[in-house]
Amino acid sequence: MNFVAPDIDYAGLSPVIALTASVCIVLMSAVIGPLRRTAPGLTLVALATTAGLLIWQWGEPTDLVSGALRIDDLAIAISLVVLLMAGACVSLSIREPAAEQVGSGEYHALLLGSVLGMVLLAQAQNLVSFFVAIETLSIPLYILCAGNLRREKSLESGLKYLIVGSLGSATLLYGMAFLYGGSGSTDFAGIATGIGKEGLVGDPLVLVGIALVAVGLAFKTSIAPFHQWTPDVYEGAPTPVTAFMAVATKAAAFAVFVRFFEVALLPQVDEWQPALAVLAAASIVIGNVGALGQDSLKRMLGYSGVAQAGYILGGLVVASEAGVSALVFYLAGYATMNLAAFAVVVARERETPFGDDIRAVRGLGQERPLLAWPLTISMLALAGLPATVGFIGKLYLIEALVAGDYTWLAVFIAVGTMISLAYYLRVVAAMWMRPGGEAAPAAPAIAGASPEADPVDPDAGRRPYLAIPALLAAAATVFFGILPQPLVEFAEKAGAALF
Amino acid sequence: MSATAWAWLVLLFPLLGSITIGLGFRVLPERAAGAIGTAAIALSFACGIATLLTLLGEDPEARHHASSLWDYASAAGLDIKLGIFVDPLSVFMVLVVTGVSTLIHLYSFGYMGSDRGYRRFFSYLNFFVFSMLLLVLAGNFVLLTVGWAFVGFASYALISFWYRRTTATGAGMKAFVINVVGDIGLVLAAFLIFRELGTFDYEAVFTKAPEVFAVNEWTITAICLLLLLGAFAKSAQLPLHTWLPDAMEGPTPVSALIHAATMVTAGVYLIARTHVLFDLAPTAADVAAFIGLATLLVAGTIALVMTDLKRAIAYSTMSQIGYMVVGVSIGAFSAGMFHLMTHAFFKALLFMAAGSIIAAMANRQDIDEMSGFGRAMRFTSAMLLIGGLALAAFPGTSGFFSKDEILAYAEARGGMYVIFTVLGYVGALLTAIYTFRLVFRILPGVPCKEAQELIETGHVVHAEPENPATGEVEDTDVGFPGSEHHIADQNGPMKVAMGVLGFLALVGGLVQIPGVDDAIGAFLEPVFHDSPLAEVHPTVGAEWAGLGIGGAISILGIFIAYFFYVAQPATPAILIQRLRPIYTLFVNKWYFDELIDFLVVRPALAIGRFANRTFERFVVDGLVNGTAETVRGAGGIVRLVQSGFVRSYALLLIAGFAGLALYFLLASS
Amino acid sequence: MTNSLLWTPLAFGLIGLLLPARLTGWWATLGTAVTVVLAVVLLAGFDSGAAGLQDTVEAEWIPGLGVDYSLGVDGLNVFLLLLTAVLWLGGTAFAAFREQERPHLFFLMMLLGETATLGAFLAQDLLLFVLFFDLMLVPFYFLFGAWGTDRPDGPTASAATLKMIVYTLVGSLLMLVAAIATAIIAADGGTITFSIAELAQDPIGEGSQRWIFWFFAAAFLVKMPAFLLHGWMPDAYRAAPLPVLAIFSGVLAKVGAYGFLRVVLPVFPDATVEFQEVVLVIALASILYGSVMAFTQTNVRLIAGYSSIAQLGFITAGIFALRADGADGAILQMVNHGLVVAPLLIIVAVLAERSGSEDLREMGGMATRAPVLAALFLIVTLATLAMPGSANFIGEFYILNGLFQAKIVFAFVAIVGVAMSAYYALRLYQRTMHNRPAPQQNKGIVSRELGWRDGIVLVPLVACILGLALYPQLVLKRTDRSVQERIEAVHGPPPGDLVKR
Amino acid sequence: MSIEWYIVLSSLLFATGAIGILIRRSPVVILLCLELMLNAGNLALIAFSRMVGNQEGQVFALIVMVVAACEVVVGLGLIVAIFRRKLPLDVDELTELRG
Amino acid sequence: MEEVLFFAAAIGALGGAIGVVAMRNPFYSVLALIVHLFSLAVLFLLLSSAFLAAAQVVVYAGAVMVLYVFVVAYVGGDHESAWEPIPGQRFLAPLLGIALFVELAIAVLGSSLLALGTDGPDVGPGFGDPAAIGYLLLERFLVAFEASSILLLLAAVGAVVLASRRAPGGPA
Repeated sequence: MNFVAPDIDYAGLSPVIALTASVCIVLMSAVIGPLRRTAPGLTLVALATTAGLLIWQWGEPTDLVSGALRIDDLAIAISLVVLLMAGACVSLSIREPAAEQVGSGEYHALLLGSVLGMVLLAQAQNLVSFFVAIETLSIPLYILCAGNLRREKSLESGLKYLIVGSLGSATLLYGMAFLYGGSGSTDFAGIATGIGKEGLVGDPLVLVGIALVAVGLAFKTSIAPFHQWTPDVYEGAPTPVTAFMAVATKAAAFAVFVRFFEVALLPQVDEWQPALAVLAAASIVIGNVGALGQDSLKRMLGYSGVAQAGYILGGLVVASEAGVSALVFYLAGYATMNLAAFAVVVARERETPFGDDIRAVRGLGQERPLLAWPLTISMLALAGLPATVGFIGKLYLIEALVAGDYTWLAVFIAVGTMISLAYYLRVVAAMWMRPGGEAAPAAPAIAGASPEADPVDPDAGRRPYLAIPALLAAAATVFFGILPQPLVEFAEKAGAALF
Repeated sequence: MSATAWAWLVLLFPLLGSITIGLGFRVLPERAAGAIGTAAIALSFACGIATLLTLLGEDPEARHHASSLWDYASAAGLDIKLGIFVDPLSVFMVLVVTGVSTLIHLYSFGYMGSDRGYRRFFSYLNFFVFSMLLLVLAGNFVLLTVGWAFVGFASYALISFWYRRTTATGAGMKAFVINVVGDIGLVLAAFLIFRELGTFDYEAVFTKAPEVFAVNEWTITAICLLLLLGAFAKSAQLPLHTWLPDAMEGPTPVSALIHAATMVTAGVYLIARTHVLFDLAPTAADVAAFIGLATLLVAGTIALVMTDLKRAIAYSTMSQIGYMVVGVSIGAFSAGMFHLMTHAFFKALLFMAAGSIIAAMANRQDIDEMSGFGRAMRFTSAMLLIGGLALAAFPGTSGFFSKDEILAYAEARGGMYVIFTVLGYVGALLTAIYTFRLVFRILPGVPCKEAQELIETGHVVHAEPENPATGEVEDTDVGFPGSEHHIADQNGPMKVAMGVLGFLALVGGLVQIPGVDDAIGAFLEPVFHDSPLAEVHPTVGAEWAGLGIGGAISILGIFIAYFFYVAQPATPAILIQRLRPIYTLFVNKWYFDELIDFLVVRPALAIGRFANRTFERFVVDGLVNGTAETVRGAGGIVRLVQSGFVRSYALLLIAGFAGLALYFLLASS
Repeated sequence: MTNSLLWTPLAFGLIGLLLPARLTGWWATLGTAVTVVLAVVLLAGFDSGAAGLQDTVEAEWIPGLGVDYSLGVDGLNVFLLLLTAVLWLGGTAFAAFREQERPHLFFLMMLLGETATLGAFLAQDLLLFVLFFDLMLVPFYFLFGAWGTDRPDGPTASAATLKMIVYTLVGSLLMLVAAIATAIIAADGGTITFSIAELAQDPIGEGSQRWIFWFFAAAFLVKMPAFLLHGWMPDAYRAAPLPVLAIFSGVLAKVGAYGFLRVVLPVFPDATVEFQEVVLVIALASILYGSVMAFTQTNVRLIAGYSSIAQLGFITAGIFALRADGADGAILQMVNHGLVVAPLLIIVAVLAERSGSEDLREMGGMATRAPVLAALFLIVTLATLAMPGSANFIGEFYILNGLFQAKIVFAFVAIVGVAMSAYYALRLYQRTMHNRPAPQQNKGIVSRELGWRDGIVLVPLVACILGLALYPQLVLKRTDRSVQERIEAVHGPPPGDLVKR
Repeated sequence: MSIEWYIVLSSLLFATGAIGILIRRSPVVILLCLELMLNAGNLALIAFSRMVGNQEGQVFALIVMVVAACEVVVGLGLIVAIFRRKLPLDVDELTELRG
Repeated sequence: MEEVLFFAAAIGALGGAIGVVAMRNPFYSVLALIVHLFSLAVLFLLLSSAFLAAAQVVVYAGAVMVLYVFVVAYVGGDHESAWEPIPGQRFLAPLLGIALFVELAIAVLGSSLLALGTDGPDVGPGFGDPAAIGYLLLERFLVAFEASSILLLLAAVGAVVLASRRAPGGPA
């Protein structure tokens, strides 16, 4: 047998190539002394390039490298969300202690690596590339989470994420093995035909395989009851990293979640639909009640992330074009909402000795309207109040759910939203309805105030690299809340990719 | 000018007066306010006369006109216009009301002299007359209700005129709420009428009703009973009368105006007005008659023992209204209206006289403290005497003719209605007794110190006024008639007003002497001629017989009173000893207040307390907080599970998988 | 026209951010004044004879989701729009006369609130309606929470407000689900539309109507609030700043009742008929309970609050008499109650400034020094208790008549509320204006006459009450036509003549 | 020897690894247990690849080895870092993040 | 013959696994794992995938294990106390493990996939030899291949970052 080099559509592969290359380049910059400071710039350039290449590929779906990947509008849409968050993360990471300790070059290289994993994951349609991609996504994140080496919490979160994450991967892998066994193929299409065969529908081997894969993915998307790492890691990790993974990981994981379940496992849809629906409901409830009365903003956002994942999963459950569109739309909106919030949290973390404690935003309304507004808007949006993208997103999801005969899940979303008001508005109240200027705490009780404290920068909130992302994100949140049509069309194209 | 045009003017003047005085309360000089007020009513009286004349100029059959200004609220099949209805009955009422009111305004002009709220008083007074006229002239049931309620409000405002007397405000509230109950009766009646006849308009209703309803059909009976609810609330008939005595908290002219001459007669007017309906519901009519009868007796008995001058007169009012109600209910329409008129004269007069005396007593009203005013205040005493005679139906006075006409009619109608005649005479006896009880307690005898001072110095006593009910010193800030009091004998306007009324009280009855003339009856005839009861007519002989009996009874009553209170002043005490239980019953006004308190007020408050302390706290808030607590509790659990031990996270993860796999395995098989 | 009416307030609000702090109040007042003018123009141009919507605006908004930006005016909302504009003018002016902290934010929120409310009244697209319905809450959350008063013995302003927001959103989120469900079921696979008119064309199956009806009803009943769903009211009312509260209970409560007429009756006719009695029972409960609570309270705000519950009970009852007269009365009563409760609460503010308390037990005898205030208050009070001769009476008369002809028993129960209202309204007036001044009142605060500032706000409102009292036909004439349509939507054309025989 | 045996064996290993993670507290050992689970996966993959007669499974397994190696490397690095910070090498001592 | 080998290897693998879990001292656990890995390699051979077996031995026993040994030596494999801080863990963990196994076993044995019962189809001698794997890697799984190499790079960087003394402020 002689070696047949696979035909490679370089145009389609260009984004991935660009990212790969940039990983190496940024690493180089770390090694070559004079280029130390250029890492962030390089990264931004790389991300921009990739984004450009992706947009260039918009609208022409193709299989790449003998079907290992498929670049279509869904993949591109998700990848763009990921890149957006990555860019934001770069901007938030300026002056970030973690970045300095890890070393700017390495930090950004790892970030890019994770992005690469996500982009691959969004395109993967083969078990092997799927698995590799998801690991490429995770492993750099494990490191980044532990990035602030001086802080115990950071290390703890890194280790926890690593252990539980690897457990998740192992489960995922085992499930893949079963599905491979069941279908005899590693390509999504092959699996679909394989498990679609007569007699295999509802076969325990396949079903348990599905269960294992579902668990693995549910873990990555922090769906309850596989969510427990989320709050801890979000709180412990350096805030820019949290901001990045809160949205990007979810986005990429959901992309493959959708692709795998609605392409490869479509024949078994009747089996997995109800199960996932229950998981979604569970996350909505658990996430929302868990977030009540959390004092750490990052932790609160972690729990709310669990709830939001539950909403998003709804879009998957119905296994319809509308559902996927809604899912993509919500992810896009979620990116803007979360970004606004995290940017402000980062700013306050550096300005006050309170770290990410809710006391850090007391009276922000008077002191720093320009910080208070983004956070306010983001909270209202996450709570799904009108004139924000959050409302439209929920509307979109609910519409898809009702159309897919999952009205009860829609009701769950409604109920969850009610509960969520309690903690989102608590932040708003802290900003606008409490006098600020509380004295710095005496004991190093709260995060960041310990001896290992990060340097305090009294007017971090005025630094453009924090203020601009916050304001832009907030603006986008409102804009797409009032004129959602462009985003809707974007999402519709993405949704149409699979059906 | 047409009759209706005049009628609109009748309405207009009091309203204008009220508004002008109300708006100008800062700029108008006091007397001017009084003058404007009086003038407005006088003008309106004049217009009333004009209306009368234009009506008289017409053919008796054509003496009814409706006119409306604009669509008040017409939608969805309801057609409610701002319209009036003019016919002999309403004009008659207009004349009585405006006429008496003019005099009362005149009286107040003097009486309220030193009151800080002088302007406010006249504004209210004018507004009251306006409301009363609106009630009388209303052309449909909705507008009637409006007038009805306005009157209620005006009386509230006037009763609690001295609004810093807690007793006064309390009384006002009582009056208002009871009146609202009456309004509700009217409204419900209106709904029922609309349901059956599809209109609120008088003429339409009165023409349709006989075609639609069978006699004594339940609907028509219900309508009439609901109307009676309204009528009785206004006319202080049992059991809705309790507000009237308390209403005496207001300034005396108010008592004279509202609670003698006009407002309380509204109920009588209503029954007469809607007699077409009552003709169709004889049962309801009889109910009304019997309640009237009961009221006149009960009130009479209470009046026997009241020691508060004004309250005593108030109860006598109740009992006189009872006569009128009996009259219009059994079919003696013109007689009832006649008595209404004469009563307006002499009762207003009595109140004015009483007011004058009370003023002399520095606002104390207890007759036990009064005596010997006969010499101290000759004019007032004379008037009191005239009023008393008329009220006691002393032969020749106005009351003599009017009251007996009712009783004679009852006798003529025969059957069970004779009861009314008999008990009516009993009531007449009581009337004579309690009236002259007052007269004999106040006028003769050794002058009390106030009277003494008057006789000697001619000065009215000056005393820091205090509230007889609560004993707290009055707050002259809001114009409780300042330290300065006005008595008729020293005050022109008061004198004039009382003089005129006195004259009318004496001779007012002569317009309608059996066999001699029948002015009122003839005038009102076109209104009532279609009533089946209009045929009944006591013979002249019967009427004179009745008059004879009536006169005898009244004189007897006066003698009894003389015996008790002048000849043998000790006897009342002995009687009280002998008849202790009955006495207590009377003194406590037959415990009606307590009854209502027990049946309505207490339960309402109890419910309120329950709602407030128990229901709101445990059920309503429980609903909210309970949910909140549950959710928070769930949150607690979630955070408890989030123990921070990575291995327990792994455990949950694997458990989760186990569960999921279990589900799938079950689903697969 | 419609558009400018809707967006003028917000536009002014945003421009206001650029002005110096001391001007914002006046600028906002100007904005609301302009809105009033626009509303009046709209009313003037309104053709009471024409059926259906007028001055409509139609535009695609989110075609992807079938949501349109469609506004329209008809008899149901034309006066509510005017009411909204007028009350906002009053409230804003009242606030502008006083020193507000953070005036920029305050007035921005005020005007945002006005736009949202107008939007809720104007929306002819179900989803647009829901959107504005929810949006209304946001500015009031800030206004209540940030400018409210914390109670020493009770929850803080923000806590009370949070309770209110969560509570009211409970309803409206379910309503969101229900609205979408309606559209999708109606579309039945076809293109989705949320246009109320089209949804009313052929209503969805009775089975789905049942639960959807209750989701909507929940939203509206909580908003009013109705009996048992009013848990948020006491705390929120005690926390809210008075001028804002005046607007809130004057207008926002009506949106719920309006929603029944605009959405529920035409879109869910079968369920409406089916659940008529149930809703009526709730309405009666609100009337009685509200009244009873009102005459046991001593806090003036709460008296206003509970009386509103009773009043909204009447309005609901009128709507669910499912007769034209009842519904006519309901709309008239919405306008009346708005016109009454707003000045009432403003007066409460004025009184509180004088007696230094909002507790009846610490007030009294103020009429002496403040006759004008007393007179205005008296008029408002009488209107509150639906004194015959006031437009409120006509409103209640129509409502009760409708109820009487439809369900006679309910009418007899409801009318008890009328008597009670007389008591609590008069009690409120007496305890503040009459009787002896409370001993506590001599803590340096003297009862003063109404200042011209407050006068400018109050007198026009009272003038509106009087004007409407003289000529309620103004409203009835214009609403009747649209109301008839709504009623016919429920159960065909009504029996030709309302007369039995 | 039928494939079932291999799969059952692999699942036994998988379960063992899982138990290990649940009961061991030394991060090093936990990493080892993770290795066990991944290897169980590998065994399954290879067994299946034998069963279906194509070698995709084997390639997959190869890739998994690499991935596993990466995880180990990072994990050990983290352990060293923790050790450097003088923190106890016991996952039960690292519970500052909770609630 | 095959059976014997299978069972021997199976026992080895399982024993090793249990050893890893049971050994109190991390160092012994590492050794147990090595046993486990070798027995796995044997099983791979039985499943006619020679290359994998080789890789297993080289990559794991060769590289990874050494790393483990170094680290354990560096941080010192002290005995962990038997005290269990998490209530119920001791009891639930084995239970869940067993449940896990049972479910997987049911899935396998209950499957209607007939091939499971067989030894698998006859495959040519070339099956699973380096060449075959190589072709597959470079043709069908090129992406995975490249990606995993990048992953290795990143992992290495990460390890360096974490373990290097460069971490400022670190006590070292």
